[in-house]
Amino acid sequence: MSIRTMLENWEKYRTTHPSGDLHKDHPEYKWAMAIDLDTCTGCNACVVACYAENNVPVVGKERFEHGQTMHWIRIERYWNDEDADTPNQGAQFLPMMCQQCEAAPCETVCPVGATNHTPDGLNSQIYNRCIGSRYCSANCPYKVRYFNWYDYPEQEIAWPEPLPMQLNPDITVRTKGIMEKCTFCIQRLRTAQSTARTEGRLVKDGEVTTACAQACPTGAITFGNLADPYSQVAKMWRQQQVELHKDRQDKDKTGDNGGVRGYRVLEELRAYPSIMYLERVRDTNA
Amino acid sequence: MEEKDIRDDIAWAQINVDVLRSIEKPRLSFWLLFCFAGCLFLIGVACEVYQWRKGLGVANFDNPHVWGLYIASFIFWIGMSHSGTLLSAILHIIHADWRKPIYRFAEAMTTFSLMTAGLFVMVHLGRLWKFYYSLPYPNERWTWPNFQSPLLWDAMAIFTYLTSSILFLYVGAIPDFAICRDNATGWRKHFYSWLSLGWMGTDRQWRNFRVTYLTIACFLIPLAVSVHSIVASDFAMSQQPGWHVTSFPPYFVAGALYSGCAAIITLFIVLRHTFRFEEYMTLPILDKIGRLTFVIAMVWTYLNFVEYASVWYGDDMYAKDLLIQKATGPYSPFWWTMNFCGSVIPFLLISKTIRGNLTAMMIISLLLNLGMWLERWMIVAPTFSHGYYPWTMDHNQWPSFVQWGMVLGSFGWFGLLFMLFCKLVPSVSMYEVKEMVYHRTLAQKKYAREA
Amino acid sequence: MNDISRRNLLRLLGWSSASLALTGCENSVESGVEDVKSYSQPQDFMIPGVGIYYASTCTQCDAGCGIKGRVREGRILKLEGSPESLIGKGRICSLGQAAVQHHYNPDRLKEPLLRQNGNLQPTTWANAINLLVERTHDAGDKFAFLTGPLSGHLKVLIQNYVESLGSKNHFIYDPLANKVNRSISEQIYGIANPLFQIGEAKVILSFGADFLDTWNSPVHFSGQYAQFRKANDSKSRGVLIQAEPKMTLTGANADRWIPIRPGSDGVFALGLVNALLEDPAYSKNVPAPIAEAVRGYSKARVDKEAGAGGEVFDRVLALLRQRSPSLVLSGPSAEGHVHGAQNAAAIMLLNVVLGNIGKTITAPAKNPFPQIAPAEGDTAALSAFNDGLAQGRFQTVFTYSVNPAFTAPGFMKLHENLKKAQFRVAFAHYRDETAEAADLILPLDSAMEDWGTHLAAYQPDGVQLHMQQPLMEKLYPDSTRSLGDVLLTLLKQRHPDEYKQWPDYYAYLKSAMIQNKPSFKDAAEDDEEFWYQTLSHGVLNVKNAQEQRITPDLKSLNLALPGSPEQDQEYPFQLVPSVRSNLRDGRHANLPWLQETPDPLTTIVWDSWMEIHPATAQRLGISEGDILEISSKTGSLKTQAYLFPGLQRDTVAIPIGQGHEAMGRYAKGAGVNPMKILEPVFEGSTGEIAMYATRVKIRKTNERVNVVKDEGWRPGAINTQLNRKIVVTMAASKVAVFRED
Amino acid sequence: MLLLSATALGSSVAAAGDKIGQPIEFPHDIHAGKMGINCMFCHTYARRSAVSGIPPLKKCIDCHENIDSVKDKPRIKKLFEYWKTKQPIPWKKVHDLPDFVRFNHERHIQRFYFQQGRPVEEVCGFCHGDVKSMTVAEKVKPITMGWCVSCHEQDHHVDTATAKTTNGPNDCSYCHK
Repeated sequence: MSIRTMLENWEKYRTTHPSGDLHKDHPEYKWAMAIDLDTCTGCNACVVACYAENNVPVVGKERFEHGQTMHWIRIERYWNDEDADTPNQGAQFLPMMCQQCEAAPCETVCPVGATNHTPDGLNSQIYNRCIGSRYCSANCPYKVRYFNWYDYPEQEIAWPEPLPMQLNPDITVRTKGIMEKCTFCIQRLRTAQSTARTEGRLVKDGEVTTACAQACPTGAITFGNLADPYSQVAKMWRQQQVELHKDRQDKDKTGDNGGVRGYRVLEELRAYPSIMYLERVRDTNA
Repeated sequence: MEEKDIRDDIAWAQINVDVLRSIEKPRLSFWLLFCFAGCLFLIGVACEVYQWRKGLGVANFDNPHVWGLYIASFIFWIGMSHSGTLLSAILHIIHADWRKPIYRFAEAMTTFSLMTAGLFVMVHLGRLWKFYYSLPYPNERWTWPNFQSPLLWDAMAIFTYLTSSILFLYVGAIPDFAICRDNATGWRKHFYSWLSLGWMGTDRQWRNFRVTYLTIACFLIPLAVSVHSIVASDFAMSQQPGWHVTSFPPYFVAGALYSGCAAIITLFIVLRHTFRFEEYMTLPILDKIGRLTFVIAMVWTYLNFVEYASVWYGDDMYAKDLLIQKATGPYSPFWWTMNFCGSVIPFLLISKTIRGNLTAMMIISLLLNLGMWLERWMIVAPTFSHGYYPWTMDHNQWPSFVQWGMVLGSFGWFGLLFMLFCKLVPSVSMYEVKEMVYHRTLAQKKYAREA
Repeated sequence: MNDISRRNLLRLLGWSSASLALTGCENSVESGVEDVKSYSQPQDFMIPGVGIYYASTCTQCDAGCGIKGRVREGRILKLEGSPESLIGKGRICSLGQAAVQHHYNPDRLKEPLLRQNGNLQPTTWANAINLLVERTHDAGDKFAFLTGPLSGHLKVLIQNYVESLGSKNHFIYDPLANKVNRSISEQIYGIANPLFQIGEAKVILSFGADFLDTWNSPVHFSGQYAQFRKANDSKSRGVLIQAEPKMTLTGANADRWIPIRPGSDGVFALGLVNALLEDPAYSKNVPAPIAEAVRGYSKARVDKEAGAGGEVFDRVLALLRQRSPSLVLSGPSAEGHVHGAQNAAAIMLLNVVLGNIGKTITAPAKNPFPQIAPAEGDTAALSAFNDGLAQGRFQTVFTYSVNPAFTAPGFMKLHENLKKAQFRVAFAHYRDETAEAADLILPLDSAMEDWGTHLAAYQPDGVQLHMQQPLMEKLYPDSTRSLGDVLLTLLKQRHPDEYKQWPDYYAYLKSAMIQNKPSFKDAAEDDEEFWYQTLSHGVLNVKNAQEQRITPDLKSLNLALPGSPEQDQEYPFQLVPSVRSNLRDGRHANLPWLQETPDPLTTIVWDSWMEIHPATAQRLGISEGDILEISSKTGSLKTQAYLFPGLQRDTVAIPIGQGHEAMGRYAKGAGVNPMKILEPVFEGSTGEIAMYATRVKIRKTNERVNVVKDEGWRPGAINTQLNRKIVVTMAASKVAVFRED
Repeated sequence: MLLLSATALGSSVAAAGDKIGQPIEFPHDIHAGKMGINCMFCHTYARRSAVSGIPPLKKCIDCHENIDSVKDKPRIKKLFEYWKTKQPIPWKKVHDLPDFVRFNHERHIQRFYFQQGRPVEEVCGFCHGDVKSMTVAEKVKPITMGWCVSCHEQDHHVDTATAKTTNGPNDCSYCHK
């Protein structure tokens, strides 16, 4: 109730740019991903896995037509301009979900602080605090936040009996007027963290992963703790010379990135996303 | 010798009679307008009920179009609110006498358009019933709103502005309430004597009154400017192409004054007719407002151009893409109409004959406000249709009848409040008009003597 | 652990809270409102609030990946891939994920239905069983059983049952069968299902084999594909070349996608063979007559007939020469023609010429259990079944795990022919088209409630037997039954003394497995322990499964390819009934998740569409969303147009799997079914339905709709990145190679 | 609007301390009080899972099979009826948090009981009240968010190597799902 708490809480909402010292920003955990676009085949396994894990409602044809779908992760398919004739090199697929930005544009603008930064570097969404001003979505460069335009649980199409029995008890079913988005399967993270804490240790690499990463048939998605230098994901980030706190990676400054494929989508907007993509590869001899 | 704002041979008693009549029996057109506004308001209410029960989907929002006409109209109404108080205060300080017959209803306009704007914030929310989360009240959870969010600044700025402009309006009206009290009977007598706070017109009261009024006026001017700057920061503070523009605050303020003046002209003509105020809301005054409007229109045009130019010559490809989209994409008709109404139409105001022609001025003022409303819409919507992210770009979205219904409803709501006000409060400030008459007659006696 | 205690173990608790979970974000602290139940007699490891994983097998397609189901409070919540399965290797596809929605589907059959005076009425199982017995006891050869591909002990039971009735009419039907491929493999390699070492190959040339999405064992291949793409010190990044008339998901991931003219795959392949044979290094691999036979296939001819010669041809040739081992795959779009067998032969010949046999094409281990070995289906079986019906040879007809009334081509008139049988029984989960046409519908347990054993037709790395076990209590304990139980009951009627020792299917399976115990790797001594082990692992590895070798046999190789067909003026377009991974042959069209998940290439949901090349569309004045009437010689249908560049110019594609007239709220009325307008064309040597041999014409109607899709609405035929750095592509030659650490 | 908010605020406070009709009026006072049985002897899941669950029927039976003195008591008779039919007892939840709250019994017990070795009465009783004095459990603490926060905002000195914070997590996402 004190002014002290007010200031503290307020401070908590404030998103500061990553300092470059991960252990100062996130002493224990910094959850991050690496997605290899060369092995992502666009098969949609991750999308359905997400529906299954996170109680994401199905909205049906009419709602989908109005762009009111709820999929937290979507597979995007792009063409090149010259593909209009013949797409010689196939299509370009990209799984896009919340990028869990370190300096997230959505966090600063929420009037009630329903979305804010967690100590483990997630961009959390507190459903029951959300009042639905949708400012976060308006300010999201990736447009990966999904709003409950209707009371989807009550819609006949979403969960007619006995489908509700499949709902995951670890995560709320969102009602109308609430913003939601990919949480990196926070319910899994919290469970793992609690177990680790009970055993007086930190979560081991590979001990917990997200639904999409677990399903991916080609293993294109790697999930882990960036604060743990020995984790797979940390290795990949190092290998790909992508640094969390930079809005322009050193390797890109020369113009030629020396065949290192790591990059982040719309990096120049200085949101410092936690998902690194690895460039799609095509063999020009073929 | 220049034309006088109002005839100076009107007897003070006559003024009371004319003005007080407006409170008792206006023309039939008043009641017609009143019912019309009522119907519009009911439409709005119906839409809100429907939306409340079904969810915001019925308004045809989607991802990425999470904002729509609600926010656009919100800015529009905030803009409206600027005319009254700001003008009244500024003109009061620079002793522009011609303000006196018109400032009362202008201030009323301010207050009510602020209330209307407030409504839009409410209907925009996904969970209206939880809106109190955004208020900074101490609670057992030790949770607070996010003081970083421009939306929160909005809420506070608007609330402050609303209260102080109500205060300004009320204080300014006290002497007139007294007049009403003295002339009224029955419940009205109680009503006005309650409002007039036992005003006796003693010297001391007048002295205090002047001081108070002047103070509030001085306090209001920076406040009014800040309010719309803050509303502008809703967009300027965000990161989206087309919004992330430094020149937004002044741009918004100018736009606000602009639409405000246009609105004054409209209401000026309406009141002049419905309440038979030909004697007080005279053509010379209209002429002055016309000139003022033209000046502000030019300021707005300049700032508008500055915005385009800075985007065009800047190296932000996203913003540039968006600008091209506005000019050529599905929004282009509205965008061009907006620029036409906002920057071309006002040139008509150069001609004195047009400024003196009521019908012409009526039409022009409505067109200007149409332009201003479109401007707000063109700021909000296109950014969603053509933002940063190519995959979610959606050029195929159109607000549903619910959104349009609420926009209509807001005009109804505003109309209702405003006309109710005119019915209860003298919409021309009697005591100040008397001052005008008084001073001028003195002056003329002086002339006569010297001659 | 016996059946009873297992049921206890799955004793449900918190059902009510499941439905209450829908109250979402609005409620507050309560007291004395909700119920909370407890297990009456739990195992120690059953802890409320903690998910437990049970191993089982995915039955969504015939790949047979091992899965682990997360069970909480007695409810199956989610499926994950089982790392112990050599097929899935811990991964799982969208189909597998959605399996839980079959289990919880609101439209599942909840009681046996019997047709009485025209319409289906609820009846009892007892009554149903009696009916089955009396209608079959002297059926003999007048009895026919149509099933999908089978393996494991259910297959044994079904075969024994059909046998016990003295009938030979067990038809195994698979609408998406790759029978042509199997028979030619049999002929050339001597093995129907050789193993394709995709991970080892340096270059893959695939003729319409959509191995990443719908072909054979997609999840397994996807895993291999990841290795294939990875460059390391030992091997460079694999290059994928896909030649096909309509871009599949695999084609969309190719380094070079070649839109060849439908059916010209063989020509293209022989062109390459011919070019390669000029080099003695390759010509030694083939006998002279073959070299003679392919002499005619010059680059020019390939260009003329396949529409893909010239520079493209040279590139492919060069790659095949430079990078070895390579792998050439033959897929449905090559085989679905009258001369499909010749196409397949030509393509496989290419493998022999390139010397891929033994390197990227190897033999699977020998399956020691011929009885429970997988029985794969084909479409010839459907024709045979249909003919039997048409001639009125079948009086009593059973169907299981197939929906012929939906998947059979229109020209077969199967729906009418079914009526000729007096007694039609459908073992089903839903009231699908076939069930609607039946006299008796028997509701089966869902895959999450049933027992079973599975052997995969495509089994990499040795022989592995997958167990299927219930992941939760039956939702409708009294009304659904396991097919195994039903068959046992029926068999007991025929041969009581043979089968009386097994009270139910569970007991039958258990004893059968324990019998085979010796042939499994590190099986426990004690039977019960072995059984427990079996269930907890879900897979059993066969002890020293016998290795096999491939010795290619090029004798009696038929390479007689027809010349390019002359332009058909009346029906100018070739129809490709493309397969969508998430709907397959339509058996999953009633799963909301799969309907809502956008098709990867078009991103369209909840509907059908016709893909047409932008240039062709422009020529015909067709734009996206126009309702088109597509008609072949045998029929016509209407659907929306979608402009799709991944097509050979005179080809149009309509995905199969939609267009259900029954099968519940999610499937019914969504889209159209192109199978209904297929022409009666059959593959020459195997008699398979030639799926890709139908020609159609297109008429633009004046109706128009918004195409419901996930990609944004922007002017322009195709969806690009507007030069924004979203998906970035790098040339393989540039990529830096990192050593695995 | 204010009225709206008032009602909304009001609804978030649940009635405290009222007795709830349970299928069997379970005497905590006898078990925990007279007999002094450790809470976690029956509530065995609380230390291993986020949800404490309800003791399995088997737990009751294992003891009461051998306690002949009370076999004829009506409550025990009822208990054995449930056991015979293998039906779970439909208890009513007494402390039922909203669906969007993630409260972790395990963490609290592990920390305060096992790591800090505080008496079980204190650890469990802090939220569940003095159960010894009740028959069926009653909700005596508000267990509203404010009440949780009153602890989580305070500094608790903890002298174990593992615990990194001096108070519980204050981040929204730890308790809200």
